[in-house]
Amino acid sequence: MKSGKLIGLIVVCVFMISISFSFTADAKEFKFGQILAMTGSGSWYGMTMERGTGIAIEEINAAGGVKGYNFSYVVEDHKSGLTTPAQNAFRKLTSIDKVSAILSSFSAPTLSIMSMAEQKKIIVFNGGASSPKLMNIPFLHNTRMLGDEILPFTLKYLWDKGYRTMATIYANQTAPISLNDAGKKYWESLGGKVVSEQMHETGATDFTSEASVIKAKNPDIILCPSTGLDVGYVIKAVRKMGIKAPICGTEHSGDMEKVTGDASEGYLFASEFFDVNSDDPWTKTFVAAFKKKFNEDPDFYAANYYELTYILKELVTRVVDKGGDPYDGSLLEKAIWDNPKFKSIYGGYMKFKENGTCEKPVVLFEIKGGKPMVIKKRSG
Amino acid sequence: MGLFLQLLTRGIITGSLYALLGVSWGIIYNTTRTFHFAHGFIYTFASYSILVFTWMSVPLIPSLLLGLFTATLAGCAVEYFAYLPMRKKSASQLSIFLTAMGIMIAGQSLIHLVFGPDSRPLEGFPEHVISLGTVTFTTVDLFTVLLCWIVIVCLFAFLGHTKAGMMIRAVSSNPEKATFIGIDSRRIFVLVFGIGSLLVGIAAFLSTIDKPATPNIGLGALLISFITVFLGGVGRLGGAVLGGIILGIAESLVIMVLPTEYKMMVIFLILFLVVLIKPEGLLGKKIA
Amino acid sequence: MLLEVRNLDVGYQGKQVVFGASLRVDAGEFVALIGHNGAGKTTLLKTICGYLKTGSGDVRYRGEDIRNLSPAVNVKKGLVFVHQEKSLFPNLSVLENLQLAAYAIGKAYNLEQRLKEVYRIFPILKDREKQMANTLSGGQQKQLAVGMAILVEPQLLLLDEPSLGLSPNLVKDLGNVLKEISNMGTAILLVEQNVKMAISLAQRIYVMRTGQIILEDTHENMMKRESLWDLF
Amino acid sequence: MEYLAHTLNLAFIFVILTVSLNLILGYGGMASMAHAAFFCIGGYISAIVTMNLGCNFLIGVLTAIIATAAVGGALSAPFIKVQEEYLILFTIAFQMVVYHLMLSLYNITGGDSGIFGVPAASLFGYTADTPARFLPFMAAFLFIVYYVAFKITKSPFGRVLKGIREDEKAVSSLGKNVIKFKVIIFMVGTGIAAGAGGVFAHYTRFISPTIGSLDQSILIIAMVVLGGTANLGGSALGAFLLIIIPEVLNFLPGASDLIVPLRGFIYGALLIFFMRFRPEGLIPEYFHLRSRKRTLPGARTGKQPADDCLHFSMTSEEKMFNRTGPILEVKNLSKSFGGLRAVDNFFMSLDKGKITALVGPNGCGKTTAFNLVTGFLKPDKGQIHFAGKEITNLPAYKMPHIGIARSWQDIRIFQGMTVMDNLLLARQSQAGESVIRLFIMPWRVRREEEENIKKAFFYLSSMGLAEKGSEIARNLSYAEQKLLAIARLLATEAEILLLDEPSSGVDPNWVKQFMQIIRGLAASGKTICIVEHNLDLVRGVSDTVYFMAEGQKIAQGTAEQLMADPKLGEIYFGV
Repeated sequence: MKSGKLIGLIVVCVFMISISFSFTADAKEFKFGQILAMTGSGSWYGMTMERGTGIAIEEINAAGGVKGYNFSYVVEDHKSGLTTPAQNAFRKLTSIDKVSAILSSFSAPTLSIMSMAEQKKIIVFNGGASSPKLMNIPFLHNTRMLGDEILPFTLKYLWDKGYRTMATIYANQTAPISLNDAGKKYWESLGGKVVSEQMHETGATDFTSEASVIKAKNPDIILCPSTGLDVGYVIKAVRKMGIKAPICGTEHSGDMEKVTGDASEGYLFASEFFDVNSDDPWTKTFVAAFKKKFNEDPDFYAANYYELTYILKELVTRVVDKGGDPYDGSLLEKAIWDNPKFKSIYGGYMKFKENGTCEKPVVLFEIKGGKPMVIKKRSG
Repeated sequence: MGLFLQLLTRGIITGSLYALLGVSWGIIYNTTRTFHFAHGFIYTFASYSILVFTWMSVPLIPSLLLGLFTATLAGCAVEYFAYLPMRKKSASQLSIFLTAMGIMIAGQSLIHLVFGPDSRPLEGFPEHVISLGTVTFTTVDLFTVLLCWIVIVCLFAFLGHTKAGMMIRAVSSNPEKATFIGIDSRRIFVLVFGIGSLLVGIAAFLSTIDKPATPNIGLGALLISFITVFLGGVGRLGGAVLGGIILGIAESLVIMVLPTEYKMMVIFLILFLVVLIKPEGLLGKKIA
Repeated sequence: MLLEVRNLDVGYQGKQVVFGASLRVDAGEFVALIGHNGAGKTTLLKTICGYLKTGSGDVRYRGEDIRNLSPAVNVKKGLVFVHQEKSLFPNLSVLENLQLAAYAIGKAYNLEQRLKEVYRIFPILKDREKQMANTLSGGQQKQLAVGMAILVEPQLLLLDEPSLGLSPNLVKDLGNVLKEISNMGTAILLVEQNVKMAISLAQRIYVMRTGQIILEDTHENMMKRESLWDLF
Repeated sequence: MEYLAHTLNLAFIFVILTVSLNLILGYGGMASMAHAAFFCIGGYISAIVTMNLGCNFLIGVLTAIIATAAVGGALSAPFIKVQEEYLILFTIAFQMVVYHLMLSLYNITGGDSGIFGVPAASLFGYTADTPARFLPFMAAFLFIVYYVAFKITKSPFGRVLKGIREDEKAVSSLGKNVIKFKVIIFMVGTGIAAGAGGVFAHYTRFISPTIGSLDQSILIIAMVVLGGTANLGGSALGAFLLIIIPEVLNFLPGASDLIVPLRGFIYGALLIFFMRFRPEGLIPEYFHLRSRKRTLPGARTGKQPADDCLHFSMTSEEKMFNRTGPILEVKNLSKSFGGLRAVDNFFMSLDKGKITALVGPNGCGKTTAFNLVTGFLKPDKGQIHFAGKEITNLPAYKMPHIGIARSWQDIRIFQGMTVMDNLLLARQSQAGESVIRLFIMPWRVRREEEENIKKAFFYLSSMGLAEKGSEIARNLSYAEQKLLAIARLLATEAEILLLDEPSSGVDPNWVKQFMQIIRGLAASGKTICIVEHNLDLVRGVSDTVYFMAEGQKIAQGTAEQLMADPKLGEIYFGV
């Protein structure tokens, strides 16, 4: 033991000392942290989110930074939803990189750092997860609307088209579970009937037996509020079983399209409206920059993190204008409430709400010809 | 009844693929008694090799063959360069297992590094829905089942009727005697790793038609592979086939009695109970 | 001289089992090695065939030093070892067991011819050709094991207690078969606990006790002994 | 610095986990793939208890330890008997079932988002709400765990575990219930893991199923194997390295979408590298910076082995049997394997203070009869009486306790242990073999240990091995190892000694010495039964010889009588 622990301790100390010298924040730099899914099953999300942030930073720095501060970020990996790596990342970001703001994603990793964030007054933004558990937590702000607020929009549309029975299939995660409850309640309040409810394992890929059950119940519509690739596999399985009923949900991504292929045709989902073909000049420059760099259209996750970077820029501006230090997270937090309306990449403005969520324009999409097409809009 | 038949059909389709995965791992484990955790990496590797060839505009069938070939080589290389030297040093099962895990982690990361985390679908395979009464499946399902069984039958024919097959069976049933009659077990081991990797490559191909490849697909395939083998019975390749079918059907039918979120758990619960009650597996011989 | 062992010491797992053993087998000769349990007979055989590599001393086969060769190589040189137990492949049929013995050598054999020869000596194997080896009775399994060995036309056959677990009748049959094999010109080194059988068959007998060869004598002299008790 | 403190806390938690897994894996010899599951269960229990009852975190952690250890105990009892690879499988299955349950029982566990806002650890008004403030708690917990683990592994209990890893059968032949020891060490290991989970939950103030996944279990195993099994220091080093390496890799410069998978690659490659070139771990079990020697009481006084070493004093317990006539009687004993009747209607009686030999051709059933009498096989039929009491179905490990001990043909001494430990392991009813008594009455354990060392030294001296007490058994010559085996047998202080082929593998001189020893033993009142092929030995020592063939006793008499019978010669030397 003696030898083992000694060697271990020496290793730790040497390495800690060496890094503490080499990694102190530059005074003229505003550095913030990101804790994203860089590896594991959700690594596609991490990639697209980081792309959004990266483009924003390039633009901001090209324009001379903010009040003399150059922007930069450090990305850490929560390995697609693991909490210990998220906590390690938090400790590293706050004590080595000395950040005061963190962009995070996924609900479990985000939740796992919030006790510490509150204590250390670090402002945390989540632009990915949409779990109701993320509401009403000090220092946490979500720039995604909660699905519960979005889902009725879709369901009403389908109700009006004359569909009456619904089957649901959703992942055993907090957000899908609450979405399923909300969707079910709303559908029943309209007078509809839920003929089958199935909860599935997160990350499963074979849903044909679940689809068989749905087929046997012959519902008018299918609700799948799962996230990630799960939705893609569900859609694929449902179509594979020859079920023609419309499928609706809350999630859509380019990666998911690769799973479904043609099967996603007709899939309906309501979401914050990010329109790549928008006439809004800001949106246009972002889409063009993204396309130039990555040779594909940005999705709304990229847009969310791009937007978040600009929100941070605005907050830093407000703090510095008042003579404050942007490395004080509580100042950033206060600065939000100076004016909770921020310019949005979605066009127009978005507004932070007291409960930690936000208001954004919502839109109902349908996949037509492999692309999401807007069929109904609701402004933020 | 309609639902039951439909679920049974699904179970058989999944089960066929599981059976193929099972024999691919089983032939390696039965012969070499190596807990080949890196099998999952070979699975991912095979998927990506096939994909890479299709991206180079090689037609589907030649891509498949080239991809399988590289996967086979990779499997042999793992045995020859990683396990064999350790076995020579008579390393413990556990340290071989950890080496295999190292290969799995490093390999998976390497694929991520080269190809990124995106889902990569294998395109160009026609998929049509076929309905027979209440039972629905697709052309891909049909192809999967057929190919799985053709491959499994070929494997058994190979093991049963060729010199090499006989030697493999000999080494797996009595390695010591095999040495005494002049069989070089090291070469047989490499051969067996090649065959197992070829088979898992075929399984990977069949799943990639249906589900896009990502760097992480290997672990799930690996879990199924060895659960199938231990369920059916170690030392009996037929056991792996039976185990695969049972697992596939159980996974599909369980939905009729239990909430679906317990589906994955049921697989492990079955394994748990089998190891508890009949640790030698369904077809295995009693352990002394 | 076909096989010559000189001053062989063998030990494993920290204990020495064979102490300075020397023996020889001439071409076509039938030699027996007897001794009680744990005397080191099997260890000696396993060392000769190349399975055990520890220890020191000289093992020469046809004048060549084979101390560093593996059993797989020695088999190809005509030095064949037949195990006490586990001497066949339980999940292979009788025919496959025999075929495999031929394939493993790698030489081109007139397999049909050799099979006929084996079946002539062990007719029961022909009847059981398609049966799995593990379904054979104990006696038949021994026959198969010896059959596999003689299929490859060995020059020297190392037999490790073939009579173990056989009924007296079967032991007698086995003795006759060994005699026949020996008459065909194959040299045999037989390790036996069934002392009477070994003495009656072999031309020369070595007696081993606690790791040492304590006595070497001819068939005739051994047969003349009044009591065997004092050998043990 | 906070990050340093956090990394240290994390490393400490993993040191605790590896130390506890090492108790199970390294010392208990059981590869558990479910350690992270127990860790996570502990975290949940502590979080739920403290949040619902509002009690101090210590109560939560204690509840977690006790409840999880109970679960571990119940779970381990059936699976401990299966082989290693099935054990891996069984624990993987358990791990996966627990993990999925934690995700699915979201009403209790919060599902994937876990439980947020677990109360911070506080004690006497000191609240550990930052990593630095938590460090003292963590260090204290680590110290306690390390102390417990150290104490256990260095105790008579640990000695038995070590013996079990070397040779389970030999340990049961010395009167230890192998299963019980394994279950207890499993419970201790899982209990500590659960405690770590509880502490971790209060440290991070959050608990979710992701810390209880299979990956985590594998990581912990990797740490133990990397560091070196059955070496507590190795565990600590392994944990430190595998926690620190990824953190160091965090500082690699470069584009993050490349660097993150690159980290994974380097981690995997390091694992391969370590396993390839140091498969026994960085600090293997027998790694010592300085060689240490235990001073033995006899060695201190320089006392030479007594000349009258073969005269053994009798303890009061032995006097109970101080009578003549048959002491062990076997009637009607039968045992079949498949169709083979290995032992068939076998009768035998051993007389007090006499030497009985069992002889017969190979496969006649001697060893089976021997195993039946010593409890290693269960008879199909028949009775065994010892001093008038029926002991027919008594398990093997209870035999030495009542006064019947056996030796093994292949000696089965514990090669990796010291000579002295070999003997100490043979002593019966040691308080130090109970984990609880180890901690609540250390004085008694210490006193007993001193007593046992004296006794052990006496028996060692009697075999002329007094000077070898601190040597590792495998360094002894084979003849000395055989003597050690006898000394170990004597150290059980059993009344009846059953010796299985004691003369195999040794030279005639040794046999002569040995004959003297057992004659001396018989003279001192021990009852002895030997199974033997060496007829010199049989002739030289035995009072009565049983001749067995085909599972039955076919003759009985003195050696000379039997060897004069030509019919027996026929049977013995074959046809």
